[in-house]
Amino acid sequence: MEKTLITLAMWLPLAGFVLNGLLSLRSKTANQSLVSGIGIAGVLAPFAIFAYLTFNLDILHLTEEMKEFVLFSWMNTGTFSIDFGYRLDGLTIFMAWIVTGIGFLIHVYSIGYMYAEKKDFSRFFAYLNLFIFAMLHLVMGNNLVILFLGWEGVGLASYLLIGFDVHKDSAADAGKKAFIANRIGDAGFLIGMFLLYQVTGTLQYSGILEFFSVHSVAADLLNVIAVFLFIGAVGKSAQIPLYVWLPDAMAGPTPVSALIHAATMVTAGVFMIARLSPVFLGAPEASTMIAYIGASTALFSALIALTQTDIKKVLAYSTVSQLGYMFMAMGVGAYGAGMFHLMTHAFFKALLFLSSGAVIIALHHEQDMRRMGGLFKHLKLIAVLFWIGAIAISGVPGLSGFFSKDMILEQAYTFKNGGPVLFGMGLLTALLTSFYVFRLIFLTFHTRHDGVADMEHHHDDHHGHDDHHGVLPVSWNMKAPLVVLALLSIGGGYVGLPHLFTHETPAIVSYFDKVLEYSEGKSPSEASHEWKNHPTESEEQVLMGVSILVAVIGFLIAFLIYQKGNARPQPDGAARPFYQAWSYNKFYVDELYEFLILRPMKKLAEFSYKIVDVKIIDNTLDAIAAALVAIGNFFRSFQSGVISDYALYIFLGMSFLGMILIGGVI
Amino acid sequence: MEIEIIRIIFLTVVLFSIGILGVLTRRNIIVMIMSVEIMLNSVNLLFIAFSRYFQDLNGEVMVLFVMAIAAAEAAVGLAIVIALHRNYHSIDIMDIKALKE
Amino acid sequence: MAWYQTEIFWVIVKVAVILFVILTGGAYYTLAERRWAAFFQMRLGPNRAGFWGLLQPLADGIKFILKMETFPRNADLFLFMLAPVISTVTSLMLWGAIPFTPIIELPEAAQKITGSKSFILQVSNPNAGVLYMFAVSSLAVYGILIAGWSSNNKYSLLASVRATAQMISYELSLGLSIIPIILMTGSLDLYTIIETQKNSWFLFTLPGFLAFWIFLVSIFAESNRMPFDLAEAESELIVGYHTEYGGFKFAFFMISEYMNLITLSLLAAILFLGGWTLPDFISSAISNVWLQHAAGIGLFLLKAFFFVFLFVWVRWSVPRFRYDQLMDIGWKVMLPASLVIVFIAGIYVYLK
Amino acid sequence: MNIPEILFYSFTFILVGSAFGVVFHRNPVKSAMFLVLFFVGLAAMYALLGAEFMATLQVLVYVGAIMVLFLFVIMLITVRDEALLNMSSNAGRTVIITVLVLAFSLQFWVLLGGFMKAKGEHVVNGAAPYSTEVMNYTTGEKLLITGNAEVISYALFEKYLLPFELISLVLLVAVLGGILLTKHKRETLQ
Repeated sequence: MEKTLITLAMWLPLAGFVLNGLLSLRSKTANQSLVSGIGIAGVLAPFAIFAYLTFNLDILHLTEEMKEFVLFSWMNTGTFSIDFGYRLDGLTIFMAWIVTGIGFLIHVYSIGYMYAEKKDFSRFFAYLNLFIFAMLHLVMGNNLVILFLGWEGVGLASYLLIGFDVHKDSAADAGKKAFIANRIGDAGFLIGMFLLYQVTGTLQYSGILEFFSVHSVAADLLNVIAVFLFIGAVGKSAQIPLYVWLPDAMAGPTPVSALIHAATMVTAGVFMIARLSPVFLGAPEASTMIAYIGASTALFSALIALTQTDIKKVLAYSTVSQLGYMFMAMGVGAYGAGMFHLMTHAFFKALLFLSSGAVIIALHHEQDMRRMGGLFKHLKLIAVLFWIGAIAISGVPGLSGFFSKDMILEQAYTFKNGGPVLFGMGLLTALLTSFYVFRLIFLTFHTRHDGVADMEHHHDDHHGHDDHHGVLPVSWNMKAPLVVLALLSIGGGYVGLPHLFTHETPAIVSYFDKVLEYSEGKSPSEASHEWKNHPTESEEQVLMGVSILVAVIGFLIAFLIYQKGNARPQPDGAARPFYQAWSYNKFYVDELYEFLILRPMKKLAEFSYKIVDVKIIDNTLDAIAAALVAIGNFFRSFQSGVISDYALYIFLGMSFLGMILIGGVI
Repeated sequence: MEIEIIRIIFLTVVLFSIGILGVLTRRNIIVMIMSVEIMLNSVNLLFIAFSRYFQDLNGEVMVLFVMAIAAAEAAVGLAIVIALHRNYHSIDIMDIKALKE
Repeated sequence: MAWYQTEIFWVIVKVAVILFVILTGGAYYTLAERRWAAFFQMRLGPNRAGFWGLLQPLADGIKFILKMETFPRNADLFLFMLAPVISTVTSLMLWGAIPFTPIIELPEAAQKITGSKSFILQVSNPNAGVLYMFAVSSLAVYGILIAGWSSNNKYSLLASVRATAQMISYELSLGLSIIPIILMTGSLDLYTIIETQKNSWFLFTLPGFLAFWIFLVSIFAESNRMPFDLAEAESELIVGYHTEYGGFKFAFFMISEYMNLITLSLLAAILFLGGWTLPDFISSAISNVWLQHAAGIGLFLLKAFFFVFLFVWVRWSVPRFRYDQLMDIGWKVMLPASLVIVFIAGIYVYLK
Repeated sequence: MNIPEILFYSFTFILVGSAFGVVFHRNPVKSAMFLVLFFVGLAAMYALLGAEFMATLQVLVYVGAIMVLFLFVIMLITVRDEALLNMSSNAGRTVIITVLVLAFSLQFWVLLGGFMKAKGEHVVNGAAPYSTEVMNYTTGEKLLITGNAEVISYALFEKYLLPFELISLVLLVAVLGGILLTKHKRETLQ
């Protein structure tokens, strides 16, 4: 029963993809209610099935046999065999909830959004369902190969959706950039997979977990494996140095940014680390590296986010920054905290993205914050929801972001290998986060500068006969998901009430300790126990106080500068102080990559074309070919085209065999 | 009515060799096919001889099959010869060298 | 054992008798055809040589022998001469397997002289008599083919190709029309086939009746007779494959053709009309064994004579087919029909 | 020398001579005629060995059908085409191949010479008939069948039924192939 249901849940999105894909082939203007019905069914059905399973099964106490089941034998080559099957446990059901739940909300939102966009509807929903299909396989597969299948599948869906607006070069380029950056990570991930197979002899999760519960593997080896696997996560989850694709990916439609590039796909790296927790927990050096890379990413992208003027770019860098938080948590062994932040981030970042999408739609596809301002009176509900999201992300007590971020900061502080440094970076990031998110809000909704009037003026100039003046109304099916997400952003944090309040292990931490337990009684918390100091209660109070303080400080700075000071960001070409210029130009990382990687690559390519290929390889091949031609000419003399000659050869061969026969007899 | 089987074997060897000689030396496709028939029939003779020698009729049945196949072969082979003649206006094996290309 | 008691001697005697009979028969068939043709056309026909013109064949023979032998230029002489020989020899060979009489128990006196207990006027009884007939008659094609080719004459070649194609085509339906009889008899032996029909001719069984018509049409085509004498269509091909033949060589073709007709008539009588068998009610009425044999053989010859007459009758009554019609009938009507009849015969035998 | 041996040697003479005729005669029509003689001689040899049914079939199939086809094609294609009458390879090649083939047949003489040296032991008895036991399916009793054609037909329709049917399929395909290959593709005027 469960197996059938799960299989159904896994493949229904594909059915939606196929149906909508066929519809999009037939006509670009397919019946919208039909298309959206199919699309929503493709995600709602799995959601309902997972909800049913959650409430009808005792997920935490499934036996190992019940957790995994095999659909069919996928490939079978000698000793290496891969089954196609799924795994149902606390981690996968958690991810499935997020994927299908947020996916469902965003599907609903997309109906209104894409209706306003007037793009081809069915293709969009087909791609979304394809994404859900791939993401579910990434999450639910019972072995690393299926995870990799889903990993590549979401990459494909991401590529297709980033370049959804096929007429825009920038969108297509962004899609390619995302694809290529992901390929680099995938290469590392594959190597990690191979090494892991060498060590454990299996790629099935149950086998891996069992292996690690029985054997202990040298930390050196695990460090190498963990690093390679983490390279994959770096690519997919946009960490330094491969984060550059994610901001560009904002070229895609806003629901895509919310679903793929904020809530689900980019967290695949985090999920993968949690999934393979024994590997990473056995590799302390690699974990430390992960923590530092996460912290650096968080700080670095927060710095960039400070000066961005595109509303979606700010949120994109914010996403990179928050992902850095998650990796920092994973690196210090706080798996529960990382997954907790994954969940809350999914809520509030989806909320922020979708709200910004509503703003963009309302302003006729205007994304530049310099053209906004004073929108509060036009978009009251959206503004309120945006405020909720901003408070949640900045870590103001009471909302979800506060709990998860505080947990991560506390865990980072206790880390033995430079915990205070990590904490400091995290704290600084929290300050910056608070600043840029409120900067965003003030610039968009509250300054005296009237964005709407500006826009109308702008429109009168360029589109004299545009009928849509003023702010466009935001339809209910865009608003409803926003409300739900806002409620989740407010309440979602309460599954992880801190130790300080309850004097118990936070619920979500104990949940993941139970879920990720890979050998009898060895949970991530216990495994990483020796990595950590143990703070006193007063220390915890101080830490929490500090983090609240920085959130408030960030808010105040933003308020003073942008609301009271009424500052506006400069136009693109204007002169900036060097610190602003660096941030605004993203620390010139793209240019650095161009200089460091692309130029040498081009030179190398030129060298290998002009010297290696033309001179060496071609000449060698010509020589070989000439030799072959000579040999062939010799043998061609036998091939006269005359059948009697061929018959003669047959006869000679037969005679030869006869001679052998006679030799045998005599 | 008794004949030593070794003589028949030698006879079939001679006939078979003559057939080979025809296939290898003649340039007329039809004569080549006829030489192939000689080869087939020399083997048939051997079949019959051994079939009689062992008092086992499987050999004769085999000859029956060989005959049927030979009939089919002749029909198709001659049809090919006609098609060749139509396209090359020759049935000289030296003129038909499409295999070389 | 005296020399006249050896088997070989009696075989030679039989061969001599049969040769005499068929050569004379063939010769007189020519006369008969001409007389009957005249009868059909309200003429008199040859009646000067001897009483009723009975010496006419002899006169013809003398004339053939005395004529000058001519050869076409560039003709292949060996094959040119071989062709009529092949035709005649195959016609003669066919007679070797025909049982003209039943096995006759010889009286004591005759047994003492001949040294054998019984007698049958049949040169040899091959293992598969019917197949032998077909094998040999298929050789007759070579006479025509070689004659046409070696004459170095376009019309001859065309005629021989036509005739050969026609004979091959109709050999199929001819062979298939005999299969019902073989099925009903369970033997390929001509003697057995005759014996089986003692009380019921195959003509009067359902498959036999159907096959008979196929057989009849096929033998007309086999022998290149009207209405299938496309090989000799005078208006198109002069006189066919033997255009270049004259004198005694032509006589060979001529006589072999008429001998073939007689053979086919005998075969028809054997296969479908019961040969020399007498039904029980007749043989019981005749008390003397010798009289019985005489009656049976006489009846046999009479049946054959009917077909001999039929050949002429049809020749002067039915117009010639066109060549494509001939081929259409052969492949599209006769062959499928005979296949269907074989099927019917299978069911018939199974039900019986 | 008894009569079968005399017959055997005369047939051998006919067979070898006509085979050489087929291979070395310059005129393909004469070659074909020699082949007819070859087949008739072979049929006689079969009859001598006691395979009368096969002898009849040999004449019926090879002489009556296949060779007529050959002659047909030769006559239609090479009508007075003198260029085609002289079509054998050059002398050097012929000599080389002849030597090779002689060597080839010598193999068998060497191979077989070792066996059956004893005279008169391994003989084919042409007079001994086949016999086989078959079952009458309607009555269920067993019958002893003798005679050439009967025995072969029983073998053909019981033991070799499947190959027999397959051969008929092969023949059908050959018929279709022959028709397709020789059919003229006439350009239809549009």
